[in-house]
Amino acid sequence: MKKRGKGLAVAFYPTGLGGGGDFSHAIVKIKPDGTADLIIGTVELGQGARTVLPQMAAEVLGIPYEHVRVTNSDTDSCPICFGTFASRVTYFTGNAVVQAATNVKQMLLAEAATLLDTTPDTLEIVNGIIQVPDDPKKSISIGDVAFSALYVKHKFLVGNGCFGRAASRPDPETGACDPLATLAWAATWVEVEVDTETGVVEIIDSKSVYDVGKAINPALVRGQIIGGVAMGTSWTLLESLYPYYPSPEHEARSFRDYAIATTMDIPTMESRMVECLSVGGPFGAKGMGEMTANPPAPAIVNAVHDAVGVWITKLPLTPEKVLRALEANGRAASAEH
Amino acid sequence: MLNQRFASPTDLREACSILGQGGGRTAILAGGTDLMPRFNRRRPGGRPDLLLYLGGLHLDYIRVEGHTLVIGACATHEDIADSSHVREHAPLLAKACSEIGSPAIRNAGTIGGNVCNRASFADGSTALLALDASMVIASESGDRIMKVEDFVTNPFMTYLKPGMIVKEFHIPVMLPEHKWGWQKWGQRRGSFISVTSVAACIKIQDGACSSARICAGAVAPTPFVSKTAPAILEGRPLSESLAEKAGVAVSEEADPQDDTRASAWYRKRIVAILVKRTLIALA
Amino acid sequence: MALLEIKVNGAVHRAEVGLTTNLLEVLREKLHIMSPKFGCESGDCGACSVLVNGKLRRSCITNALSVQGCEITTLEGLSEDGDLHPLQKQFYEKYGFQCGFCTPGMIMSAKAFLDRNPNPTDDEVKEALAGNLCRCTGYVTIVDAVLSAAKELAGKLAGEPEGELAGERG
Amino acid sequence: MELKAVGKEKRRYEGLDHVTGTTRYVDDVIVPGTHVVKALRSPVHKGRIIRLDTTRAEQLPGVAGIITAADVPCNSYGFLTLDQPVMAETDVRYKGEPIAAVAAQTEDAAIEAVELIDLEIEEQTPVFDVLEAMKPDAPKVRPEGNILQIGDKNYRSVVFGDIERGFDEADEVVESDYLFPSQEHACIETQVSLAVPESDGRLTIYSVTQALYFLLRQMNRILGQGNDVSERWSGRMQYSYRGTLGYCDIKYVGGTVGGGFGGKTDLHADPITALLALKTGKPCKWRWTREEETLFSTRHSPWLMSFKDGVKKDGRIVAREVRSIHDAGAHTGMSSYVVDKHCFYVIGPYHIPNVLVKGYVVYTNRTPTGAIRGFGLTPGTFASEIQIDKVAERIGMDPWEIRFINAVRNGDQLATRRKLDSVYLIETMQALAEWAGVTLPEKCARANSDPREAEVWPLAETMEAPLEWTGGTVS
Repeated sequence: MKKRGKGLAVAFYPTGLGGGGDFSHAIVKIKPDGTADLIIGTVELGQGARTVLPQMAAEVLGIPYEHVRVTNSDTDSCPICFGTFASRVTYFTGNAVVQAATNVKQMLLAEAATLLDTTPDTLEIVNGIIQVPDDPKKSISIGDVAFSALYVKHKFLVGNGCFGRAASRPDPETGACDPLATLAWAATWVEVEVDTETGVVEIIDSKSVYDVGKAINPALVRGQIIGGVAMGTSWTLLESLYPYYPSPEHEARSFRDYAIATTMDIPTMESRMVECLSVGGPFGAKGMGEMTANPPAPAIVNAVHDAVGVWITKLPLTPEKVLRALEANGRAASAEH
Repeated sequence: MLNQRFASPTDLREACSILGQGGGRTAILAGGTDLMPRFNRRRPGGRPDLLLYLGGLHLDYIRVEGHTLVIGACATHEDIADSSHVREHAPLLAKACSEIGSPAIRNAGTIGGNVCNRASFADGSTALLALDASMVIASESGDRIMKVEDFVTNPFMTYLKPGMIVKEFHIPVMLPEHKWGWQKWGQRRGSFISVTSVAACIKIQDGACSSARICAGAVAPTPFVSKTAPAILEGRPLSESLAEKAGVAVSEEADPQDDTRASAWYRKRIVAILVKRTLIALA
Repeated sequence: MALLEIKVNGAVHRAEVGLTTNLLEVLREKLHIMSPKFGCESGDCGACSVLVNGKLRRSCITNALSVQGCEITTLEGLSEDGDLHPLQKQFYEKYGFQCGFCTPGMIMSAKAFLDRNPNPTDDEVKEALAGNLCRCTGYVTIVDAVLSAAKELAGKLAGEPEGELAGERG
Repeated sequence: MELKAVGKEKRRYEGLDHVTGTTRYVDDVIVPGTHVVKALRSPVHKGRIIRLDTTRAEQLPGVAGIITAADVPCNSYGFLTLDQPVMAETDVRYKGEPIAAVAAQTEDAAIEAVELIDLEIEEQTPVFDVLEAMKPDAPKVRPEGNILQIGDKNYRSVVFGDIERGFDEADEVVESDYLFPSQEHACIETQVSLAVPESDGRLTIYSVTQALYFLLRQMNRILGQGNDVSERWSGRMQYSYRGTLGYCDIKYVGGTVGGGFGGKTDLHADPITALLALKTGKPCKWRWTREEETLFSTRHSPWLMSFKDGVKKDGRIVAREVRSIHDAGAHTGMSSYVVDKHCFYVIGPYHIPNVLVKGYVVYTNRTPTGAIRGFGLTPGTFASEIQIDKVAERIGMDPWEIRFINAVRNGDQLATRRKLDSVYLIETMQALAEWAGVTLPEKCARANSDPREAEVWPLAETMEAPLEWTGGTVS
């Protein structure tokens, strides 16, 4: 028999290292053609750091995203980033990038003000042009300003940015500490179908809503959500390195034994974002890359309970566990009667 | 190292002769889907002195000879799944082969390799057993024919002696009164290795089951043909309760092991259910 | 050791290879064709997928000497005259990758599939790519990209004007 | 102001490289003369090395050099607790622990050389079950004991309010145990490290790391140049090849990685390639096989969690007690840090006035565990979110309603006393309910994350912990 059930789970996730003390630097320099170099020590894992960070630099500088080139290759050329982990890059490195871009923007405006015979506070940058609003005669391109600064005044237009948090050691008795920069929020709703004969659980539908603060690049945020839900679902239904834990017997050793989800194992996963801006994050952004893998497991377990009345509290939620639980339940039920 | 040899003969007898000369370790390469991962582990001394490649022998034919479907040992899973001959005369095999691994694996892996590697979960073997297929084994002195059932009984030793090559498989073509079913279950849905597979081929005459070959894979050291299911099914019309009994019978014959993919306990359960479901679908 | 001669992306290459050398080693280490990736060397992840005489194969479990004289196509051979193949374009535009490591194999699998089935359903695409593992994306954008590429290829065959690739990195 | 670049769906910066296969990952870097690295790994879960002789292996043609523990200047590293050797000294604590490593001209020679290393190990009784390991008479995984000491306790404690009083106030008490198993990151790219000695005496390390500077610091210490290298290793400083190898003498190259998820946060291959490169003067590359990656790279630790909740009939959870046991494997790695993070958040996004959490780091003879996506919160969220459904079931309440009743709001404190801002849980749930077609009870539909009135909830004493922005120094 097939039975359906629905399950809810919510989650929150902190941005930044668990004990604080982490920081990131950024360097933005303006080249004489008006493009910018963004230099960071942040590793790109695929989540899109090398995309969202130049987006922020472009926004601050008033130049197109395509005019920012990123270097993040090595420890000789790049300033420190603590690391691509702890859902921290968008927030921490992002803040450093905003700061660096703001610094170099101030230099640009000061140079431009001299050239345009005005003061920096009268100027704005729109699409690479520094201008006095409503006075078309008073405008100059960033490239011309940078060229003049470099080749006429011999000034190197480079801005530094640094952002970090103080380390926060927990109180040994109470654990009191301030371990986070901001929190992101999530809620997931899953519908499953359980085959009571085989114990096989099929996910019929999965809807997730994530508060991510400001989504710097909504397509990449969606990628993180879908990818995370897929990973969390795969963990839940398929994965354990020690299938007979705590025994080390039959430990998985290859992709043949250690089955991760394929295209055909991914259920329909829908996601939406809500944006509650963070305090202190760049443009109000929050870190959300890691948390997306967390709600699926409890939501699926709760949905299975809703469907067939058994709690699977040990992952992975294999058909065997469901079947054993159903049988134990059946035995208990018949004993009661 | 110096004397290592890659041989790619174009004549079957020549291939047998090369193999028969012996001397050192020999491996036979067809699609490579099982053999190459083993070589890739690069265990010291794991490399053969002679690697005989069958690709030049053109054993990838599929044809119908009278009431027999003949499939060359080097036909790939994709060749078989795609063949109109197989789909018409042994659709069970086409179905089983169409679900082995992923497209790239099916493009390389061969039916001969699937049988010769004697994996407990070899879907090709399980299907061929249900179809009561025979296989032709070539040697320098000529061909001999044997039942696939007699070939796959031992998970550790091969019937092939030096100088022998599996040439082709002979499958009796299905008649209108034959019905077939195939089900496999694994950890996941895409590109998976059978944790349990069931192949069934039954004959219905006058509304009753007149013969039944029910096979199970991955629940014993080798795929096997159920010895107890026919007695339960034969002479009676297929019904749900009969299907369930047959499932229990096959499950009792099964001798699975715990492994990374599933426990023996679960394999015993699932094989009974798969047999039941396969038969109900045929009723 | 034996001499292997293969044609890769239209160019003839020769290399000395061992008895058990796999095609992936030849492509990467001897010919320095780097798009096929090392992921598992057991045929299970698909990152090394290439076409051998037009058929999809795992180069890591393909014996190099068994493809003597064959034509091999890797991702490097997909774009013509510097133009992106519609699959490449759609993977780019639909965000059909994150870390990019599985992408060459994924695109080659999709290419082999669309060559046989130019008008696929969602489920058929999933089935065709089931042997290519991706840990980042959850596959949704990948399937989307393949379906879009199929549409674009169908449009090309029908002689529709090609869409401009908007801005190099826009 | 209207945003022009931020908030827009810009294409991925390196997207064209990815779809044309031209992205250069570490495995795609070619340096002429590169030697292949292979390691001899422990064949047993626990044992003592009786004999280790590399003489025969060194004589094999093509072998450029072999290193063992004796070649490591400072053979102990870690994130906070420095207890993991690059290669085992005498005690082997998990199956697969590196014991020696070879650099050779070809892969064949490297594999054969590993085979020729003469190793004798006295096998000892391992322990795998954390509950067994915690018993006083259990076989010792580590000489310090099987439970990590955190201050004067053998667990991390988080205490908020008065747990006894909380349970006294409760109408119902719900208890349950949870197991979160061990998982592999399963990046498609395995660990790869290429260390190249440069002509100016520097060392370039091409690495798949997620954190270039993070590893640079650890490598610096292993190579004997950290300020904090203890006396214990001073005798080995002679092995600091090429004179001083300081912070500035290592250049980490990376930045492009084929999947991370935490699996490339810990040190894996770099110390061994670096030491071999320094010893042999050759570029040395080690690419882990999928089997090595699956069996011996860091993984998600298994977690055993016991929850005890006190709840009132109106749905308010008034007490939560959690005991979590983290199966660290054989070395500490990031375990103490991950247990901290777990303990800070295991209560979930709920306002619970009385809390007691104890988190244990327990050693077993398994592959060491490490960072993974969700770092301690994944198991915590798993257990906490099932637990709250169980609590709801006990008091006959809807799973949505109980979450609304207990959801944190702006101005609430976590158990760590941090006061919260930009809280949006209630609104996030409302958005989901509306989308999923779930009709919420009136009071849930009208709720929001505005600060609650202080008298409604008995708050424990408040410790203000404002954010402090640093100017770039590490404290």
